[in-house]
Amino acid sequence: MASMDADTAALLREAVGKHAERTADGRAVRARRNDLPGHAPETLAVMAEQGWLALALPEDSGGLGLGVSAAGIVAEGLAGCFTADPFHSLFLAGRVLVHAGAGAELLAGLATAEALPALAWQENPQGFRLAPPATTFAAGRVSGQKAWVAGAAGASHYIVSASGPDGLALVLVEAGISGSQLSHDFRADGSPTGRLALDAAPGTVLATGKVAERALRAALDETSVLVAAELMGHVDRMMALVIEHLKTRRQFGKLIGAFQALQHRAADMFVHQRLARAVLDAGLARFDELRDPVARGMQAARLRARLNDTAQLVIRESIQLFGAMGITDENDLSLHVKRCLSLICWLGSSVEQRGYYMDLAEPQGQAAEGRI
Amino acid sequence: MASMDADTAALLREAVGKHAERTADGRAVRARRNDLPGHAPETLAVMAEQGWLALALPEDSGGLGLGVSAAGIVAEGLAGCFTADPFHSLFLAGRVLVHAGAGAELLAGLATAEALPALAWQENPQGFRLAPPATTFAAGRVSGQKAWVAGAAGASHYIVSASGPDGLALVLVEAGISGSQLSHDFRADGSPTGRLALDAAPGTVLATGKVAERALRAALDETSVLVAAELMGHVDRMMALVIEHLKTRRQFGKLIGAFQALQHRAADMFVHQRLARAVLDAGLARFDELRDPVARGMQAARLRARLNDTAQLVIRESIQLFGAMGITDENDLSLHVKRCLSLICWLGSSVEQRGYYMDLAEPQGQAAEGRI
Amino acid sequence: MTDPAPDWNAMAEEDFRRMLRDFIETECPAELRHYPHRFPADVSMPWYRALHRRNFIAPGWPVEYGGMGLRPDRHLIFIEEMEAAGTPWLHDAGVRNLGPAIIAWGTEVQKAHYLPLMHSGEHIWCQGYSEPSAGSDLASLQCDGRIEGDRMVVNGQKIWTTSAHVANHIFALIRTDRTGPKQEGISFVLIDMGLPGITVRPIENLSGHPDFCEVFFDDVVVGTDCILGEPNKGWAVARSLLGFERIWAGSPKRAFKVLLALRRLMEERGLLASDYWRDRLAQAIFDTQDAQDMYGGFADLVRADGKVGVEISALKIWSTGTFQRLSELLLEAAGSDAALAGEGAADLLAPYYESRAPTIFAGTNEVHRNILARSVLGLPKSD
Amino acid sequence: MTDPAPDWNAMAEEDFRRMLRDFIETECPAELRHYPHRFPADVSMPWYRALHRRNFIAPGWPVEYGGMGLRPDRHLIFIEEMEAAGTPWLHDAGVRNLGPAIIAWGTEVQKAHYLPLMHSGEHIWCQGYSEPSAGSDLASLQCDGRIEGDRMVVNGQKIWTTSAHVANHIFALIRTDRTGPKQEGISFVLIDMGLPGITVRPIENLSGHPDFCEVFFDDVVVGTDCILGEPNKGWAVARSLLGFERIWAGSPKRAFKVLLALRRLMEERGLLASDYWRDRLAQAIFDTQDAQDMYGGFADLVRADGKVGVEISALKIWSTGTFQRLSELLLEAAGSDAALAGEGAADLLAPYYESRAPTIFAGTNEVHRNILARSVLGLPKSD
Repeated sequence: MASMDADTAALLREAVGKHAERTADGRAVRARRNDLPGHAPETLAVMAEQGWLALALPEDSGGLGLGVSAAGIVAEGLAGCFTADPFHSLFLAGRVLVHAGAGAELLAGLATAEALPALAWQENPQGFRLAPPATTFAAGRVSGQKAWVAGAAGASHYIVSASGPDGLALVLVEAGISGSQLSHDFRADGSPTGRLALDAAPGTVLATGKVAERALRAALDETSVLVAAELMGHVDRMMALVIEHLKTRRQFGKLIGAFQALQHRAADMFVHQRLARAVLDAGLARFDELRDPVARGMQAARLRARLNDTAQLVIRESIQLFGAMGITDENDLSLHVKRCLSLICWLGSSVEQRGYYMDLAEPQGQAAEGRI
Repeated sequence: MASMDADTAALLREAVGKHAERTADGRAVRARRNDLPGHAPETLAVMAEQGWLALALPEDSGGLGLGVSAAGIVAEGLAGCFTADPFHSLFLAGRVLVHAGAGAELLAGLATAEALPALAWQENPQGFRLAPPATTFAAGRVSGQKAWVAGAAGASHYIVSASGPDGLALVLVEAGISGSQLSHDFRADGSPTGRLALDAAPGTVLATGKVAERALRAALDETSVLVAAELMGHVDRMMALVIEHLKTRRQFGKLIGAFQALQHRAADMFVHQRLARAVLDAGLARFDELRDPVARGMQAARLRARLNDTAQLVIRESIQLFGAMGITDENDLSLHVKRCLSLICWLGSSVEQRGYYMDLAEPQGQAAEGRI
Repeated sequence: MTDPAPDWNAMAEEDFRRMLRDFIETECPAELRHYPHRFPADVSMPWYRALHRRNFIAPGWPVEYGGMGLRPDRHLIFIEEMEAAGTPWLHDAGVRNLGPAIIAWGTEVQKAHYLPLMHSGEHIWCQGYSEPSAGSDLASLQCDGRIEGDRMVVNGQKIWTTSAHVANHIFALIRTDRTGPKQEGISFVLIDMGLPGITVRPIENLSGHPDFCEVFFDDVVVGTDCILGEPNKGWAVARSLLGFERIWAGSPKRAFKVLLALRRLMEERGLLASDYWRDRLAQAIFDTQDAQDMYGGFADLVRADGKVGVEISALKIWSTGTFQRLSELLLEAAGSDAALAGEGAADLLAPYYESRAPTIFAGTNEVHRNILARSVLGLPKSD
Repeated sequence: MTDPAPDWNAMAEEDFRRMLRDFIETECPAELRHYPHRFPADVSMPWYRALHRRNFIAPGWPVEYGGMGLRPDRHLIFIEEMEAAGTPWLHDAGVRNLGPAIIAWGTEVQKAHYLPLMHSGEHIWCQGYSEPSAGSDLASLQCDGRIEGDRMVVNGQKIWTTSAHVANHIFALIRTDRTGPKQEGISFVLIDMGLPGITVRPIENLSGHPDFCEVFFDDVVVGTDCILGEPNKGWAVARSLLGFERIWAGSPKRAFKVLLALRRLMEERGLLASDYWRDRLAQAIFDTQDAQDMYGGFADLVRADGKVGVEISALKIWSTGTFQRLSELLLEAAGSDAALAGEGAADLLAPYYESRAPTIFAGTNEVHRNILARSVLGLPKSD
């Protein structure tokens, strides 16, 4: 993947920003809660039209062949309209296909939103460090239970991870086919997440063994980074809201932002915001260059853990500094809060990221180099 | 053991306070650093004379038969002269003998400071959860290495934990006997801690098996609580110093204690100080009543972890609020800081205490009762 | 009010606990248990009435008013058993806060009128203190009461009024004099919410369950016999009530409830095989049990001389912070389940949302830090 | 100053690192390595001179003054290699802080005189800013300089002057005019400590190693040609130097050094078999590497336009806090060994003690929070 030059990046950021501003309607976002498909009807068309779905697809699949950092710009910008859905799930499905070197037709459809694949990989709530799935694949049939399937609502296909005769298999299953049953949970922000029950559902193999393992791991890492980018967008917006509040709300005869104790709390929030920004920017740039999957995994884990933790801290402090207004759903802060709560635990909570990092770090080898 | 009535407790507190005030000479404390035996020459005589060494010994050994809470008053009060040494190590040795039901003669001598036993139990730096010692006992001879032996300087006897034919053995070894070699490390506060090398040193058995195990565990838990009591004394004194500093130091044209950000830091320190006080008071009272060794262990672990953590926090914040004056050794704050650093990691750091607590907690049984 | 009550304080602790458990088992329907929000009043009313019948509705009131006369430590046991059994939260600002104030400040007529109706649940009360421009800075409240002879005309607005949407009475701080310093000229007024001119607008909170409201007064007319304590001296009444409020606000019971959920979750998930999670659980246990020790210490002080000093702010800060930290740990331990909006006891987000308000209400923790700095530590005025 | 230097910035990173490692291997005696305090100047002088000979003493200076002209990112690599090899800390306030200031503000005479002597180590400098009543509030300094023609008579006291007991020169902020606002009327003065009237009293610090001193001036006479920049405009010189100081103050290198010690300790002790310690180590790694990302970002800004904005306070707060947290974690991981005063690299207390000062010096972290609140976030003045 290539990095984007600065001018193109700026144009992309501007385009996403405009879309976000146009669609940042808190009332509409609230009205769509706990309903399918979890995003505004026109969203998919815009994403396809603007080429955002094609950013990280290879050029021979109608994509732009750009890096994760380009997709990160989109994810971050979409925080401005309170959610990036269904951007992450389509990116995840696309990237797993790219890494598996399979599903060329599907990829072409994905770039134009004509095909809407969803990756069904997760079986237990702490699954990010990946164990062989309990879902099985044999003789062209998949059976098992998947949950937390992002983008399941409205999906045209599922890409299902399963244990098969040749180790891990990535299996393509058509949505709605007999033997598959889809239900939905709703997340804190009211967006749906699928539960998929497969009972001898027919499927075709996309990849197996090491190729499948690497493709799955790589796509999860990359999408986890995108989630981090969206979190950054929410962090910036929560900070802006709370600083504005501190500059306008009066108590005890003065602006509350003039109270030094609150100033220092805000300053500490800024330290974390600034740190997260530095880590995200450096991490995304590095992600476009790093080839070694272990190094990519370590970079992704560290970046994601930082953004998770920063978001959690900024949520906590923002609500507190807003006071009672911070706990109303009528305040737009709540839309960012709930979105962050929906994202933080998806594709790796911080404790999972730290465990994953240590799995990869091979302590002996790294320390011998005097580096970590 | 009996609890002390309130009047007697107040008298004891007053007596310790007077001794501490009389001997709170920072210059003398500094001059004694990294030297043996690590306490002022008259200290032992005072402790014996005042009956402090006899507080928690049974009445038939010339003791007062009081509880840990009485000894806690002494330990806490001695923080006023910067160190309770050698109070803890003599208490530890005494209590292990009491619980083992052995060494009656030694106990009688201990009450008057004529015998000065030291318990040599520790072999590795994270040993508080107790494993069978590598030190061995066979045919009347002990061999092995012990470290962090408090009170080793000037000890008349060592009580050595060893693995013997009947499981754990507590073995009495005379100080200076052939086959024993003592050296010293110095702790952060300049007080000595012994390293004892035993090579077929002759010793007599005090207790073995379950009796020895229970005696060792009980004495360690009780002494760990005393350490917590001393930490409380240091916390109160560090707080007093820093609050005084905030009320007298001027910067930017006003008393620094008038800066709200510092006020809130001080308030948070107070929250922890007050919490630690509540936990210590309730814990010491409970300790005099609880009989079940598991419940005593859990109570000790929780109490000790709180005091460790509070001391660590108050050190960190006190130094910061003092500014550059906080990092000079010329400030008496440093004497409390260094003493706390010497104590926090002895007889169980917080992480060891938490592990020990969970070992004891038997999750299933406790949770079924709806209590923890 | 029924049979003469035994001396609950004198009963052996285990008997007292068993008695409560039996009572709950008999009277509290299983479907009302372990629910993380307050129910609408009619749903929880059978349970309220059962408590009323047995004189268990006001554990802290003196026996002569139908209370249990519990000492604070015994009161804590009462709460523990209720929480362990997951009995529903009630709209009980009346019995909890107002009752003691009426007992302390009320005329005999007020006591005779209000206390039984509060005890029986006919009067459900909410507390009208905060206003849009008077949150932390409560003394700057503006809600206006114009006294005309033996009546008062109330105009203005209250906000963050918990349970106002289900209450039929409100006790409110109303400015009845504007000539003196801002703490003076405030009256403590008992108002029937069925009076003309009162409108209530529920405010949706993070958890999606309305729990607090705006209350608007538009030329509401009440008699001056609705003033509790002396006119213009309402600040003293409100302050005296803050004592009770603060020990409640500092109760570790909510943290304890999350701790039980956390332990359950960790056991179900097998997380306790990992010493990372064992350590985190131990920290959570210590933080909560230590809060109980501190709570117990303050309860002892109350028992000794009926008062809590300003140090109680430390308890409020610690307990509400612990509740918040534990709710975050619960989400951390839940992994991807943490994002899911569940139902009832399975709603892992509920403790997270609910733990946001206590650090803000009953005096923000920042206000309590100011109190500690100034009144306990004696630091100089920060202006 | 010797051979013309190659373009270190253009060299492949790995070659640059290897070159440095070879140099250190050859020139830095093993017994000077991994020592946690500064040595007396004479002990570390051979290493200083070796750096001087190779023109490695001032990696950040332009090449024409004997520097290496390193870009900040490359400068960081330089520091990394030095730290990884445990080369001794030097008394280098001169090359690090004063050098760039002389290059920016000095007359040609001052440059020609001071820079080579600083480079060779003949002049060892210390920085005299703080005074007993002017710590965080530096602008209120009182140390008096009475200008009489072409000479100045200095009277007063400095405190917390790092390395003053080994330095032979001091650059000091001296009040030369008392008529204007307190930031004005300050001069930046270069003083030979051999002059009559100067006394130095080392202050023992927590680690037991004197690292800072009090410096007393009693009718010390210097020439006005010792003023750097214009008289009474010393505040501007000091501020310009703060940019360098702040990027140094925010360097994660000390945290990184503790991280290496921590990892070594955990491996030796077998702690990494426990997922509790694995998690703690991962947190420590993330906090430090993230600090390096932030440091690198600010270094890029410096490279782009030679300036760092006020946001750099965030880096200082984070890096010094991380250094402190890691030093505490090291003690936690060491168990009972944590109490023992060790020697050299085995002294686990040394990082703990050393990590106390950086949150206080170079502007306390509280002062940096004020800066962030006011200058970055634009919050209203707090008075």
